[in-house]
Amino acid sequence: MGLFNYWTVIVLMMVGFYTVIARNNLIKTMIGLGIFQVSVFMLYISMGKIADGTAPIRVQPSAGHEAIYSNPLPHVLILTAIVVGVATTALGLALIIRIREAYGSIEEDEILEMDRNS
Amino acid sequence: MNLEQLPILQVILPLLAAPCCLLLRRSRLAWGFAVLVSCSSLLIAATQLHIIHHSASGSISYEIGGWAAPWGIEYRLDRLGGLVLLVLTAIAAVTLSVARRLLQEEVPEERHHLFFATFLLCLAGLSGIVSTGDLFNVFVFLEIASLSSYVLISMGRSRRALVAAFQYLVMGTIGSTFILIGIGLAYMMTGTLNMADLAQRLTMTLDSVYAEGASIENPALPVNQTRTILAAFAFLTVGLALKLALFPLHAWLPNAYATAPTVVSTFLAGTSTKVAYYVLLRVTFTIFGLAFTFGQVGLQFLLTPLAIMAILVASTIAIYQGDIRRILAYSSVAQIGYLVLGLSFATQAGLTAGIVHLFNHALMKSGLFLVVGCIATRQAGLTLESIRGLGRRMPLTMAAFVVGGLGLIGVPLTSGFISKWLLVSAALESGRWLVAVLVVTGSLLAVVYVWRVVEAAYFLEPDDKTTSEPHDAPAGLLAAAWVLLGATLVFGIYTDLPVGVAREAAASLMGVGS
Amino acid sequence: MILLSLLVATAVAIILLRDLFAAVMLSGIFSLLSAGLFVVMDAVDVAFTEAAVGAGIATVLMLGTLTQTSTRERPAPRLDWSALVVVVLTGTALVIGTLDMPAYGDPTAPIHQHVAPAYIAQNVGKQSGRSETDDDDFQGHVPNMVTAILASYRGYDTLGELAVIFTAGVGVMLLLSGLPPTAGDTPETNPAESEAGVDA
Amino acid sequence: MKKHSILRVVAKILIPFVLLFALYVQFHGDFGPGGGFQAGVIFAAGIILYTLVFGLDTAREVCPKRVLECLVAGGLLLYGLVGTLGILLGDRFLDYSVLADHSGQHIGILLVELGVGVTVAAVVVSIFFVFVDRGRH
Repeated sequence: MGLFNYWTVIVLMMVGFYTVIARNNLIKTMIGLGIFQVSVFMLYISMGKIADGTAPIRVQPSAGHEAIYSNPLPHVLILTAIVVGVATTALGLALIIRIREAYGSIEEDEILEMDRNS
Repeated sequence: MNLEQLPILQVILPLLAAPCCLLLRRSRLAWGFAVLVSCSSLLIAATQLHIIHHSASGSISYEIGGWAAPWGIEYRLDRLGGLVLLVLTAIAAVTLSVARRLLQEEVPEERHHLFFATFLLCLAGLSGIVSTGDLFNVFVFLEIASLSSYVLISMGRSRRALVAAFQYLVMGTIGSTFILIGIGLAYMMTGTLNMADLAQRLTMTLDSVYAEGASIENPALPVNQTRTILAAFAFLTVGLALKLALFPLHAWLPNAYATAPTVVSTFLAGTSTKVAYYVLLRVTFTIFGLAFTFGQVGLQFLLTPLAIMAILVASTIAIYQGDIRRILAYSSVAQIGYLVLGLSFATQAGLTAGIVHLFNHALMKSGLFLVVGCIATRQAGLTLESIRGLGRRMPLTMAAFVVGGLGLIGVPLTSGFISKWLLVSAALESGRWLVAVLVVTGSLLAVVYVWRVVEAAYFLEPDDKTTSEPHDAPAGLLAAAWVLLGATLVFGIYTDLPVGVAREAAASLMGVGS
Repeated sequence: MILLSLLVATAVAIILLRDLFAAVMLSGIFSLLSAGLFVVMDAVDVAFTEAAVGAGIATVLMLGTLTQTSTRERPAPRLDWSALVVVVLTGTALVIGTLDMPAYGDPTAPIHQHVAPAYIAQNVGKQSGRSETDDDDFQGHVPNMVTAILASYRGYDTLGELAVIFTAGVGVMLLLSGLPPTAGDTPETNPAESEAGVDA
Repeated sequence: MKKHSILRVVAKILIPFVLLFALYVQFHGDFGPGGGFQAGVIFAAGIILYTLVFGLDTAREVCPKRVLECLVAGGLLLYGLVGTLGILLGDRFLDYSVLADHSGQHIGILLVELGVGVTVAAVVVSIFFVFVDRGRH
């Protein structure tokens, strides 16, 4: 595999990033943000993987030799990051609902247009 | 319980006070509790700075959970952190003590307790960022601070606040995701998240961080010369620049500060970008080190022009704004330019100037936004037209504004003068006379935008001359604004606290890198 | 490999789709696929969480939002060149960054040498990194190393994480509960919408 | 959905198992995958299912707003309290070794995971309620 795994993850990341900065629709922006973040999680988890390793849950050592565990630390970091990600999504969506109530639109350029005119 | 528990108390006190606020439910109770907590935080911060400043090592460390670093998370505070914490908690305490009065017009009373809970979370997040010595912990507390500031900003009265908060949320999340990528890449090549440990392992050679027998092309290469670390540094810096609102990534800041409730702009204007600047100092000096940041990468060649652009462009934009809050917000973008300029000199004098300016500008800008809050209690409009003749109607309030404005310009006897003077002499000392000239030009631009407000308040006649008898803001509010702005006068004359501490902080930052 | 290409296909489909309802559904599928990928990479806890959060909570909330906004994206956006330049630059920086990385799955990589081995070793009974007391705390009672690190070694991060959740909860309550719609303009409601999603 | 009796019956059978599974994940997190966060989300999913089938008002009766708010705060406070015990008993914040002689870490982990689970479940349910409630107006 070499670095191929990382490169695919980077492609995913950039697809998400593009959606965030190019899209006009607020919900699409949030979806893009989600893809961007999940791909960063993949970057972390990829680095923790050890070839022929197993999940970092201790098993009874069989015949005196210890199993190889994948690195648990990136997993812990990403668990935290996932939670942060969903918290951001929830807040963003709540803001979108309020924006829609106040402006009647969820397209960013229309909203900015209304602000300029008022 | 003894003094060695202080570093953790500094952060968990506001953090755990937040759920208590939620349970208290009553606006007055929650407010009283929040004020109590923020005042204790201020006390803790002052004690900590005192301990650090008089200790031999110049830093204190606290191992959370009893796990030694780098296995556990370590809190590590030095003079710089102590100074930032002091100004952060001072502004929080002053702002919170007048928050209830300011909120009356802006947030319905039955949700004040939620507002105070969010405010305390923001304080906890910002203090956590400053105190921690663990890079991933920075990310977690950065998110607490950011999420709570998105919420706080969206509480503004106009619907624009919602859009501003959403834009800030998107930009801020991009910033923190970049920071997360940067942390990941740095972790990948070093295996550690502790800042001190990271700094040490970055200078080791590749064959000593890999296992024995690994197939590496160039075993003698130091870790910090790999392209992975270069990318890590780039992502961390760009992410922090977004959070810092460094030109040209500042787009979120003016809208956010101009539409947020005045309590919130008062607090955030003095703290959130300052804390981002603090993290930038940590990353560039403590973790990656002087030689890497300014020798190998040459960050100064990027930061110096950006900082100067920030000063000149943002000041010019500020001149053309019609709303006081937008003038102050663009002025903040310009002041961030001064901060970063000090950093980009990579000299002890430049750093000292940056740190002193962090301290002074935090007080000034919070004070000025508080004055805006004072004005807002007496009249609805905050445009230059609507404040005409305000100098006579609210004499003490506008006098406070003038004091703050003079500080922004950098007139002698204000603390703003001290930091500008340090910055200019740092520039001249290292032979950057052009930069020095541009800094002075920036001050002249500040004269223009401050003058426009002063002119409107004192020299232009209001359209209706009906309400001309003096009617200042409520005494408590006014006193709070004068406390912050008076402090800038005091520190303009007695310079020991900010300058003395900053000089030693700068020395230790420079020492780590060399 | 198959998972990765499916992920890329889903992501591209999401940005091309104009129908927001379908896009939200696909983003749920994206989360499920990535959870699968996490299992392949031995991160079972992460996979569990991603499936519950990404495919569950986030999708439910997105659908809840859609019922209150609109399900169609306004057709217009062409290729945004400035955004594309930024994205390509960022991507290039990352790819350059990968060139000096340890290869995927390499057991000799730096992160497997420092800090993490102590976590793994301690969990199987040995001592290291303990600052003062000397009792053997874990004694094999917590075989899931992720839980041990999450709740003990880096328990403070988890407290921070909980505070983030708490912030989001308080924030959403502040934003949405009980208030009448924002003062200012009353929304012009669009009748042709909200046919999809959660039915309360 | 109040008329679909099949849905109601299936949901009534299903929901206890969902909640039970959440408790399993909660208290088994130290042995297998899972822990407070995942358990909280699953528990919340059970309540969300209940809300979808029986309506928001019925669900509000099961989990009143007041109780939810207390739980949201309570979980975080429980975590903080366990941590603070470390300070009060003369050690560091979040040091669980002080909780018991030998299995202090184990007890500490279970307690803080419980705190996580409570807050997460309560926050997710409150957010969902608020979203749905907003949609009805």
